[in-house]
Amino acid sequence: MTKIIVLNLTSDPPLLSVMRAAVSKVCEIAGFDALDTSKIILAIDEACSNIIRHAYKGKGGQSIRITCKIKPTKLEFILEDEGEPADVKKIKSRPLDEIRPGGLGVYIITSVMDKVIYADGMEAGNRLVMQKSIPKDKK
Amino acid sequence: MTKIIVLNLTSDPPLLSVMRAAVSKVCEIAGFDALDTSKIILAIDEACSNIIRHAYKGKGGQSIRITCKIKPTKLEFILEDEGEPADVKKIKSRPLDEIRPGGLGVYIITSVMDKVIYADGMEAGNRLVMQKSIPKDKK
Amino acid sequence: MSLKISNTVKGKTAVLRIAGEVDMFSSPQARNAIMELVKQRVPKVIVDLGEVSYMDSSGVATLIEGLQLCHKYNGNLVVAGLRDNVREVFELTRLDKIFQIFQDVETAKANG
Amino acid sequence: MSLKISNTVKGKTAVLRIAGEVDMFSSPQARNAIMELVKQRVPKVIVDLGEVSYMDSSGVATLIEGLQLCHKYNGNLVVAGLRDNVREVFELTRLDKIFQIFQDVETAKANG
Ligand SMILES: Nc1ncnc2c1ncn2[C@@H]1O[C@H](COP(=O)(O)OP(=O)(O)O)[C@@H](O)[C@H]1O
Ligand SMILES: Nc1ncnc2c1ncn2[C@@H]1O[C@H](COP(=O)(O)OP(=O)(O)O)[C@@H](O)[C@H]1O
Repeated sequence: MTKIIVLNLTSDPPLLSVMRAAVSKVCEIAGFDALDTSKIILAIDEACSNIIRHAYKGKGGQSIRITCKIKPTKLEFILEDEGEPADVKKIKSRPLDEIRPGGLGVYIITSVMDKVIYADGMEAGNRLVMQKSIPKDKK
Repeated sequence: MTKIIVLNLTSDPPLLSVMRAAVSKVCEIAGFDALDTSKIILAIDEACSNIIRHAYKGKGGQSIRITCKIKPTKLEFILEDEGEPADVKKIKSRPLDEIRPGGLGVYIITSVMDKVIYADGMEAGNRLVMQKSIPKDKK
Repeated sequence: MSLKISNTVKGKTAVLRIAGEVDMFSSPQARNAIMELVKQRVPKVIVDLGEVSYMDSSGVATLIEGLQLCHKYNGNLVVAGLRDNVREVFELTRLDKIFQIFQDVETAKANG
Repeated sequence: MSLKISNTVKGKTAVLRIAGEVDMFSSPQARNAIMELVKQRVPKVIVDLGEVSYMDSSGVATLIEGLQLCHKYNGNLVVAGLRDNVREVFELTRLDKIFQIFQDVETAKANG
């Protein structure tokens, strides 16, 4: 049976710590070990930071909705915002060997998660679906 | 400015740990110390357990919505479920000197929180509002 | 999350070690472990809560039940190693007056 | 939550201790502290991450910026005491090849 947890935050950076604490427990319940859990937390944090920075251009008080679905074989996160729809073609990481501050968030997200889908052609807002398979040897 | 965090769980006991982790960070952001934070977590946990046990009679997969409002002077929690509306007169703790297992949840909730209001006469579902003042000497 | 539970019975004393968060989900697990010792009529049950990071009223209810069953056969159930937040639950519900609470398992063994 | 930051400058070496979760909210605080040392052209900056329980790409970006500014005046910035999850961020982004990473501050002082 799928367990669903929805977290609705406003686009205020201090609240990201609430998201991380909740996602940490979600990963533990799903059966991920400490290292995978820390990587998943990082990926969701990068995605939320990008929503605040790019979709909302730093404006606070706007909605970020994080849906966590714990399924038997995978963990799925759906991030929804009401910011300006992104040009999905432009969401990409810098080449890793071009060392400069910034430009690592999307790389982290795609490295950590098994599947990353930015919804294209949204009329309003954005929707990002991320999936990660749950290791079979989970206790 | 009020910061709002909404957490929507299903009525499955393993998910209470996600709620506790999130509420812990909410309390920290509001400025409560470790002891007050642990008491507030306990109170919200007892209220959620009561929803699962009494409003949903142990049935899983039902909605529990926890709204946390961090205001400048107080922290407010609103718990909403879609279970059978309670007879609010019957929501009360046992006398503390009558030692027996159970019957302590409501006592804990009312001891910890400054204000506890169970909405009466709901057509459907239940709504519980709890408030706790934020200590003035917060850092 | 599930609790980690283990116990050692030596002479008249059993030490029951519980680790994890004791809540509505996990307390039945703690209850089973206590019931097993009570069935054997162990004279003194020391519940080591040193690794319990959280306990709610369902955990406390489990301990009250164990205590009352122990008393029926003139046994006793005591708790040891409580962290501050767990001790707070006992104080809040005035159960610090019902339970013997010890600093750690060694002190619990030496006393009562 | 805010970071706890302190530093000790001794001779050519500064040790910058950061404690807390370094994320989008708090990394500007870390950046200010690093910029202060860079402005003084401290030859060797050791960033002690032993008490950093979390770091995201904004924290890493701050360190890259510090490293590049240090290099401009022939100084260096190294990191020490990384916990597993923080080290993972460096590995994931291949920055373990750019930064000198030391077990602890003492080793960082002795080397490089
Ligand atoms: N949620 C988003 N909405 C709009 N654009 C985005 C979003 N996420 C990423 N982008 C785009 O992708 C680029 C790369 O993002 P990222 O790798 O996180 O680095 P950074 O945010 O530091 O630039 C960003 O500069 C931005 O143009
Ligand atoms: N959310 C709720 N919905 C309906 N009834 C409730 C609710 N919370 C508490 N009650 C009632 O109040 C009583 C006391 O609750 P509590 O102190 O938590 O003890 P317990 O749940 O162990 O009986 C319950 O037995 C129940 O009848």
